[in-house]
Amino acid sequence: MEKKIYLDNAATTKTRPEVVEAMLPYFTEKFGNPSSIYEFASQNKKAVDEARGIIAKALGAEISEIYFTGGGTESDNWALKATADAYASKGNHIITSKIEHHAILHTCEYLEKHGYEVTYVDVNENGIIKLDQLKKAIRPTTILISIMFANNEIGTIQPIKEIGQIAKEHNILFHTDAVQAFGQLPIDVNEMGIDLLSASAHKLHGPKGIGCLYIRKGAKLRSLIHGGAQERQRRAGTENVPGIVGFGKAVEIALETMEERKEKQIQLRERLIKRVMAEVPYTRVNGDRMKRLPNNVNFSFQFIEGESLLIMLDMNNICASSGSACTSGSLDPSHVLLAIGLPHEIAHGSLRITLSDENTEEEIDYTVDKIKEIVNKLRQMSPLYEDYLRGSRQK
Amino acid sequence: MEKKIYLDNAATTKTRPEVVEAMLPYFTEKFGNPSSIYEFASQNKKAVDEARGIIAKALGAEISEIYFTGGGTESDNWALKATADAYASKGNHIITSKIEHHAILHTCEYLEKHGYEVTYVDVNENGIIKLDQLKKAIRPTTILISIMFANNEIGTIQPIKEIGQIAKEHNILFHTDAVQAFGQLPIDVNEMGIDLLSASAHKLHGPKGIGCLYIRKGAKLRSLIHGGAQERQRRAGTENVPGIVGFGKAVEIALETMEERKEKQIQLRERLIKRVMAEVPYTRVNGDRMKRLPNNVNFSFQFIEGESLLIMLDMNNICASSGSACTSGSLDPSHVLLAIGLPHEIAHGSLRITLSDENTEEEIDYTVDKIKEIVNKLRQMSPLYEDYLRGSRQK
Amino acid sequence: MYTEKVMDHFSNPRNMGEIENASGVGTVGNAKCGDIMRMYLDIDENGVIKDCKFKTFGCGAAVATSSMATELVKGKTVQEALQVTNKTVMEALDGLPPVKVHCSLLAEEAIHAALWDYAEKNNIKIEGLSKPKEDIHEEEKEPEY
Amino acid sequence: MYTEKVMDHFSNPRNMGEIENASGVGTVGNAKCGDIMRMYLDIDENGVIKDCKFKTFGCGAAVATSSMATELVKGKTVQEALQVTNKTVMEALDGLPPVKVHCSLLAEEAIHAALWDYAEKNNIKIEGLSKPKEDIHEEEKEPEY
Ligand SMILES: Cc1ncc(COP(=O)(O)O)c(C=O)c1O
Ligand SMILES: Cc1ncc(COP(=O)(O)O)c(C=O)c1O
Repeated sequence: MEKKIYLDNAATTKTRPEVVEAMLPYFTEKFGNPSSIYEFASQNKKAVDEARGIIAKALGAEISEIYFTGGGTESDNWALKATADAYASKGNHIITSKIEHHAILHTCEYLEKHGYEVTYVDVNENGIIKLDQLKKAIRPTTILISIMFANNEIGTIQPIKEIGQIAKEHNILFHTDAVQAFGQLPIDVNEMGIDLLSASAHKLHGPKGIGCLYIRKGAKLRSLIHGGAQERQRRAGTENVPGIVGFGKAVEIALETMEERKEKQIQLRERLIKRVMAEVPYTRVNGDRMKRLPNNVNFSFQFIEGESLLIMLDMNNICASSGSACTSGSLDPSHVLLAIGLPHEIAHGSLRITLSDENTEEEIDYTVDKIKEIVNKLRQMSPLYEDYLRGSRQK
Repeated sequence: MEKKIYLDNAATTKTRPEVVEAMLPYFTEKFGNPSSIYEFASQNKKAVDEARGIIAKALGAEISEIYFTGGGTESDNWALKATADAYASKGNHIITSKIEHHAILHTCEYLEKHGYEVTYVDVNENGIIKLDQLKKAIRPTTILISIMFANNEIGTIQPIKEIGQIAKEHNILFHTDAVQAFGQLPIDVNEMGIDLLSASAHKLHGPKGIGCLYIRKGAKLRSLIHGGAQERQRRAGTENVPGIVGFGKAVEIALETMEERKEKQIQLRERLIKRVMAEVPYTRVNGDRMKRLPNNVNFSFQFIEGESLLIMLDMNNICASSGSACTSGSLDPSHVLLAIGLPHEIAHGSLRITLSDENTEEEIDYTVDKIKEIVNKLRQMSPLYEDYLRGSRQK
Repeated sequence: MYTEKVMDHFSNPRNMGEIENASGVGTVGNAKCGDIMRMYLDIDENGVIKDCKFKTFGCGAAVATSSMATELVKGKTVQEALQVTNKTVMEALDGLPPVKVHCSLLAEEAIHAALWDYAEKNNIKIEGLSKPKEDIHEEEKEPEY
Repeated sequence: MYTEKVMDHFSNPRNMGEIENASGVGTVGNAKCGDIMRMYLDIDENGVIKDCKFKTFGCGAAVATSSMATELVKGKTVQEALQVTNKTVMEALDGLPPVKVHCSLLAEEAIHAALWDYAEKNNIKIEGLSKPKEDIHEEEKEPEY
């Protein structure tokens, strides 16, 4: 295929043309600083608050509970560090899961170095958090539970409402990293008992470098970034007006098209899974088959290694990933795949495909053909496959 | 005048059309995540590194010493907090000045609450830091000196090279907040002995929400934002590729046009100062007359209050500021004007005008006419002026 | 940030100026906080405020509340003028931003101070009026960050 | 991320496959780290490597270094083959990204392991060759973050 087939929408998405359109005036015509006093700048303040309103509504939150940040990672850092700081007098224990994004895990490591204790709850073989283990982990000193809404690698959707309930019963703040879920799944912070929620625009066809943190009214979070009085004195720094406007527009479109995209993506996803499972032996699908993001597929192909597979797909104009984008330069197999119990060599042979509403059946069919071809080629090259065949022959 | 006269370029600047042009492809065509492995994304990695190279060159730094952030405020927070964290075993004392931006001052307050000690060095009546006081403030436990390159309110340029030398002699890290200076003044981190430097794109006709921190090789700064392995594992979060590309382009243009802009702005600045001082009595210029940014003027008009002046200028289509944009919603008089020794009522009557290369003589002349008119009107309204006149009459 | 009414009273302040030999003059606020208001009252022998003028050093809201306050007390009796509170002034201006509410308090105090001056000069006691704070040089607490 | 040469050897690997009844076979690496290389050598009575084939489970660099290594040792004597180091392999590929340098080491080790197997089978001692690490099941330290 001549055209690029982009199947890595969990890494980042194309900014929608309507979003870029909405942003453009705020670079050159309406470039003022929203904090300035003159009329020329007040239109920017208004634009920022409109975007805030859109996002608040999408989450069932109040407009004053949305705070803009420089991205999902900053939101995660803020939620964890500032809660830890603000509630240090209450306790020093945080509960999270083994399959969180590095933005959570490495922040937890940082906190562990600074006197906090962290429990990393297990997931089952389908990648769903073990609720009984989570409940048992609660201590009198627990100040925060942070469990992601949906996983970025295997797409599993966590029982957020149940966790919200547990947190509420124990009077513990509940944060969820909804970077992958926001825009794909309906979210209601009140119904689900969420106190803090991270989101990032570039995962839902908005621009990069802008995100937000929902902070429930009353949560006494400190600032992570100190300085000017922006974002109601909680997040300093001149507002990224075009980014914020673009985030708002992207959320607006995501909400409007959610149902339609979901149906289309599930249909493509199932077609992909069905064909691959039928045509490529020694393959498994990672993560719960039902409780998963509409756009996520994660395969493990035995006997082969993921990077080779990715490069060969790339040579055929197919963009995919073998884990989270951030770690694809690393040698470690994915911590998420290990957490669901895959042995190392199988974890190494994983492929993540994440769809957008622009993908077509034709693209999926072409991709399956190529996967088949390449997996076959790599297995011919693999000493593990050789050993396996020899072993079977000897049996 | 029908057209808007924008004289608040220290608050933020218009993104240059060439900059927006350079950014655009990275929203929709080349939207990939630079960390991804496929060819499609590697062009983004390249674009990021090109921008990094431009900025490194502009600072006389190495390309590997530039780290992108979400803005000047984040850079300032990072520089201070991460140095404090990394060098805590060496000491807990930081030296800064009384006229820093709130991004520095409020971060210092945060650090003071967490066991660090901060000395705030005075400036003289011209707004230049007292070097002898700075030297005397040094203790065996001093781990960082943070002095801004140029002040955002009164435009004064600090003796950076001398401070760099002092820091080096005492083996102390030296950070400078160059958010206002970068793009306006030549900077060489090696010649000036700078170890850490903050910059922000939107102050030099680049986009909002993107900045950088220069970190000298060998400085063992920790991360402020933890997560993925971006920015050589020091600043996590998906790279804001369009923002970074725009930052690079803006710096490129700023460097090319620096001399030309400087001449033009100094000429306009001097015309403005000359006319106002000649035509509006009871007026002073704040900040050193020579050691100041080419584009900055800061007046105090006795007997009147700044916000009224700003609103009336705004009604005449003139955008200006009476302190830093972040605090213009506050009741405090500017901490910078107090630091140079102005009494409160005079500090309240200040006006900051900051030029860009788009301003014209005509605009300046019109502005002076309006200032004259408005200051006169406000003085007629002022009980302080009434008292002053009565007092003079009685003499 | 301001309502149309505020902007109107700011750009075209009513009753700005001084009254020579005023029946009462009151000055409140302090330069440190950036607001000083002075009210002049001309009160006739029936205790009716025939004229009222102001001078103000301060922000847009300070000017507008002064202007509105003069309008509100003009033609009223002293007792009626005492009913003009900061709330009355704010409502008449269609509201003020939260950080500017103190301006309307200042306007109320300025009227009271001028009335107090009038009462002292005429050696009378006005029911419900207490001595205004002499806060023109008072140190105010810096607002907390 | 990879040079053209690496991409060439990755997409068209030379000498991929097995040699039946090889003179020596060596397997190095481990699945935990995601790289396993197996080298087959066919060595004649004069100690010349007449044929060399590989199988590799691993990343692009692992495949390319294996391929290049087979090219480099083919036709060489055992002693000459010992001179083929990871550096030789890397240079022949116009370089590798820093995180992938270990792949070239693996290629060197794989050749050594195959030569060791050849020496053991034939009961000879090869000057300068030491027993390769049996690290196929060895636990490796996780890289530090
Ligand atoms: C689950 C999850 N959390 C956090 C992040 C970080 O978001 P960002 O890259 O916008 O900082 C990502 C994406 O990289 C993610 O998938
Ligand atoms: C001197 C100085 N430092 C830091 C900042 C903060 O930069 P930003 O608004 O990009 O976060 C500013 C501008 O607001 C500034 O003028």
